[in-house]
Amino acid sequence: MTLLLELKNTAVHYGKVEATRDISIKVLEGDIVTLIGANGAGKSTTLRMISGLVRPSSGEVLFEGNSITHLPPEEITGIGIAHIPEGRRVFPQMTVMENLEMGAYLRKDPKEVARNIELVFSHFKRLKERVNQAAGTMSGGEQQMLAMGRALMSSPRLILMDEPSLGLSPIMCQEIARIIKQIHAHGSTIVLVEQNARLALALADYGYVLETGDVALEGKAEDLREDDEVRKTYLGM
Amino acid sequence: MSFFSVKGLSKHFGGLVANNSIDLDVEKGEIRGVIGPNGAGKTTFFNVVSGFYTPTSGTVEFKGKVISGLHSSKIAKLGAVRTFQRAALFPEFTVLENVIIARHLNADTSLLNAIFRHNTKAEAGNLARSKEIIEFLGLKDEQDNLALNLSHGHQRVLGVAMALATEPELLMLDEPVAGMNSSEKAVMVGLIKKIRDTWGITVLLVEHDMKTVMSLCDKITVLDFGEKLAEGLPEEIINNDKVIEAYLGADDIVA
Amino acid sequence: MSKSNSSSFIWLPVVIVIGLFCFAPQVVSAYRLELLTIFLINVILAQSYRLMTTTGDWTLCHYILMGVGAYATGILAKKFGVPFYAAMPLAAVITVGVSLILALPLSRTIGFAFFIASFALGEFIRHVWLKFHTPFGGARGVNGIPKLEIGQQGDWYFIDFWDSTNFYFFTLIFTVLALLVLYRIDRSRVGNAWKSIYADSELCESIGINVTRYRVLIFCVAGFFAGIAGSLLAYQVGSIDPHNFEMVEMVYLIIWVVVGGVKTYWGPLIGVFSMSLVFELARPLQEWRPLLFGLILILFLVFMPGGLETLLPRIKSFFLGLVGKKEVR
Amino acid sequence: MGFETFVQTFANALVLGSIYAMVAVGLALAFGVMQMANFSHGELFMAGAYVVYVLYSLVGLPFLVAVVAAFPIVALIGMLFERVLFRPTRGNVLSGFMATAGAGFIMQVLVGQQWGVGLMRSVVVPYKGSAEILGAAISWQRLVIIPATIIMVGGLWFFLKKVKAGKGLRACAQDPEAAVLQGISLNKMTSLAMLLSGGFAGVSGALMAPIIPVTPYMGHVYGVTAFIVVIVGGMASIEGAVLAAFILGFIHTFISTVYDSVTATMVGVLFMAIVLVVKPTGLLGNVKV
Repeated sequence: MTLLLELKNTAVHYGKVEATRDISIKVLEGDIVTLIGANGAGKSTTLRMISGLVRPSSGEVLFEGNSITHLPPEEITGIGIAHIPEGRRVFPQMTVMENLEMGAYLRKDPKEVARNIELVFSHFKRLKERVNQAAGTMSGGEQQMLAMGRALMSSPRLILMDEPSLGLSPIMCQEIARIIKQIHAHGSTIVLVEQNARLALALADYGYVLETGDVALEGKAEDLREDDEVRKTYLGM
Repeated sequence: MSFFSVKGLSKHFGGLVANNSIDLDVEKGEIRGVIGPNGAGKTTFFNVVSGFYTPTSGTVEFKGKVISGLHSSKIAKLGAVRTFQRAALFPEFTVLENVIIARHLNADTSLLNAIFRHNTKAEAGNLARSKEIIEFLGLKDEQDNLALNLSHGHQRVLGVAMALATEPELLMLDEPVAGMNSSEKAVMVGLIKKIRDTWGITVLLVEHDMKTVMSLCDKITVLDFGEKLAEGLPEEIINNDKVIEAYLGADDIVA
Repeated sequence: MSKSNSSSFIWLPVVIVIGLFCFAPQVVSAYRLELLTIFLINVILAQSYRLMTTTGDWTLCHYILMGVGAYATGILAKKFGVPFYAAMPLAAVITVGVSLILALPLSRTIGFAFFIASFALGEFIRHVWLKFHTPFGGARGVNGIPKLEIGQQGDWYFIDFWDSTNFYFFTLIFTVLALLVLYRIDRSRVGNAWKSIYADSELCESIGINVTRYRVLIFCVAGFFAGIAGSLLAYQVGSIDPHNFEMVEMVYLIIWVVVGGVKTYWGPLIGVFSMSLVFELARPLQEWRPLLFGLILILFLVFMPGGLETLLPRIKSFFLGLVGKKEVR
Repeated sequence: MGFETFVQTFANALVLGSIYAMVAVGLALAFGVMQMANFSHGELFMAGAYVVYVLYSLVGLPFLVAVVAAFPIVALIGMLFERVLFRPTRGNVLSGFMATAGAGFIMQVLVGQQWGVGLMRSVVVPYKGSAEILGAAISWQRLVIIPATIIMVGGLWFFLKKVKAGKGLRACAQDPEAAVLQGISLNKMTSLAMLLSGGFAGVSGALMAPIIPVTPYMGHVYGVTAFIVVIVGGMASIEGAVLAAFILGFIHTFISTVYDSVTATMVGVLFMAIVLVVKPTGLLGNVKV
């Protein structure tokens, strides 16, 4: 499999505060790669750096071998990386349909967009029932689905998901996990950031454990699942 | 009557029920942990009991006095003080100055004093006490550094130091070990125990990190979907089926 | 804040500057001396405005508060014959009262809404002056405010403040006193509480600082000094009208503090001094002058957002180098 | 107040409310998208009036052409504001606000030096005569403002709800970071917002040029009123701005007619203070700023 995304020794500073220190990550095309770790370990920061929302203070981000380290976020979206931010961040006063249209903002071909909307509705039946509802009035799970659908509208090569299970009921978590698998089966590569390590490792092919801005551990997801330290620290056993 | 008591506490945001009739009693000198999975309503709960939100219904009582609905500055004055999950501090003051500022409630804050400074004896007392707190929490070496230059761990300890500077009887900690590495966590756990053991201060903490809660708390309350799910000693909680399900319920998610 | 060394370093230039101001009447013309008096009044205004900004509440009605002090003085002195030693404190108290009334709705807002609302409420007061001919004199304002005097002609202690040198020294004393008091407040626990509110108002609440109370308080304290400045202005110019307190003047006040900076106590002093100098030097530009000031304001906001005071550390280490001392921190 | 006077005043209030709405929506739009607060919004209004003065009174083009031309010309000034003042100070609302105060000074001086400071440059009324409605005579020049506002504000509404770029603007206003993640360029959107903001101020100034004295300082009152309008309406809310514009238009007109204009301004400010005390976020606002 080809290497889709690579982070080389990236560090991010917010002012003087070090958010991540030295993170190197490889994502193979077609994989689900997960970043797990506690609050403040630097998971979200790493995603934000990939999508250009924050700039690394050192290191490099390569997408298909090309450096995207200094591209502005809107161009990074344009080359096929979609980021589903933490807390979903749908546009609350826009309808479901408008939110999806925003996801396809950079696309010029209306036919393609229409086809894509149908694809999204096939993944998320619930969204279809609510096309004209304001996104802010929907439940947390529905907003998560909308955020995922919106990301799919740009037909991305790589999807970055930040804590999709945050604040969702176990049933809704299962639903979201099922959809992630479905999207993956459709051929998308996914980087999944999760605090729910159990869920993340169940879904992923490969995992990185972050701790206070460093990669503390990495390995195949099934190996991490069996790792004693990981079990104790992140699975609470 | 309990030292600190929450009765039927509910908090709604529009249609969203973040907390639903939660009861909780904390005895004097206890270290109580409040835990729950993501989105269980811990933060809302914390913000309501510390006076940052007004509850939709229910009351919070501290030393027999209803404190819900009061300004949090007033609650601090009554002796219940909170810390923050983020590193909350005054970045451009030194560590010592931060703690001295936090001795607001124990100082003469009149304007006349501000202009003429005739009450220097009390300020000398505040300085001595601030230094004592700083030393007690192991920040002595950082005393003269600007707060913004501290490590994350030290910044969080400074937050606790500032809370202690108000001379509280109840210390409410919002995720005291969030974002810390394991050695920083160990230090914080030790400090919280020491605060209770030395000064007899009651501690109520909301925390995400299971290991910390288990090793630190006398008693644990578990929230899930805004409601109280369970309450008991750490060993009871860890073996409680409902708790396991709430935390790990997504076990066979990907079946 | 480092102690001994730097503070002794600070006080030496302060004494020199005060000495220079005492010496000024010997060398400058009467016209220049009046400009210098206005400058001193502006110093009080700018420094009290800087106090206001320590909580982050940049009001747009500070100039109006000065006007309140001026109107109160003018009316008390002219219509009621109140002597200056009663009129000045009364004017300051009235300004504090007005500040308090304004602070009540304003403390409900933060940030930008605060800024605009303060402006609108200031305009309200200005319209009150315009509308009510008794006692404010409408658009023509209050004219012929009696100059202040100490004693009467013939008394051995008689001082006539029609003499511009005498009034200059009178203003100088008030300016030095006001600066001293504002300096003490800035360094005090209360001053630090205000700065803390700017840094993190939630944290302040949690450690027992009542944020609303302190925001109202700072409004009143800053208003007090604006009132004093207005009082001095009324005596200096002898007549005031609503056009003296238009928005333009507030923009100039903002230019002073933006150019100087507000983070340190010295920023506004540098700002008001340098901009007053530029203002005088730019007199030949006539109507083009506002353009110059607009440009200065923009350039500072874009290229030197901290103001001239950000150069202070560099100047300080230069002078420390001259006297052979090493910087402490 | 007799019936005729009432009708007359009512119509005048509608006209004034329309102008306020047209001026204020631009301010609310710019603030909503990237918290750009333009202190010199009134000077953009003034610029619009001067476009009419130059193109219609001096050059002799038709009035309508001059009004239409005011849109792109003042929009360009708005874009210049964004590029030179707001973008370098992004993230600090007050800095941008104060910088535009400086820009206002500059515009006043430039216009004053070019076309005179003290003179009141009256523009000859192009639409003479008046319409008789329910016995009251209302000049065409004023009346024409109402359909103009309906077209302009309606056009803005259509743009924001139906056009992709307009939806992009709304997305930026609701969540700039999420908008960027969809590939929407924040710089383009802030530019667009200030373009529209300037254009609307320009057209309103242009329409008012034959009605009020044209001077370099004419914008001040309208700029201030626009700010009061957006505070009452809720800083970033366009619907709120329109609503508040008409409320203040009625307050100002009726009180001016019955008492005087100074009282009217005072009551307007007092109304704003009451709204702030009762609902600090404004009538239709939900963001605390």
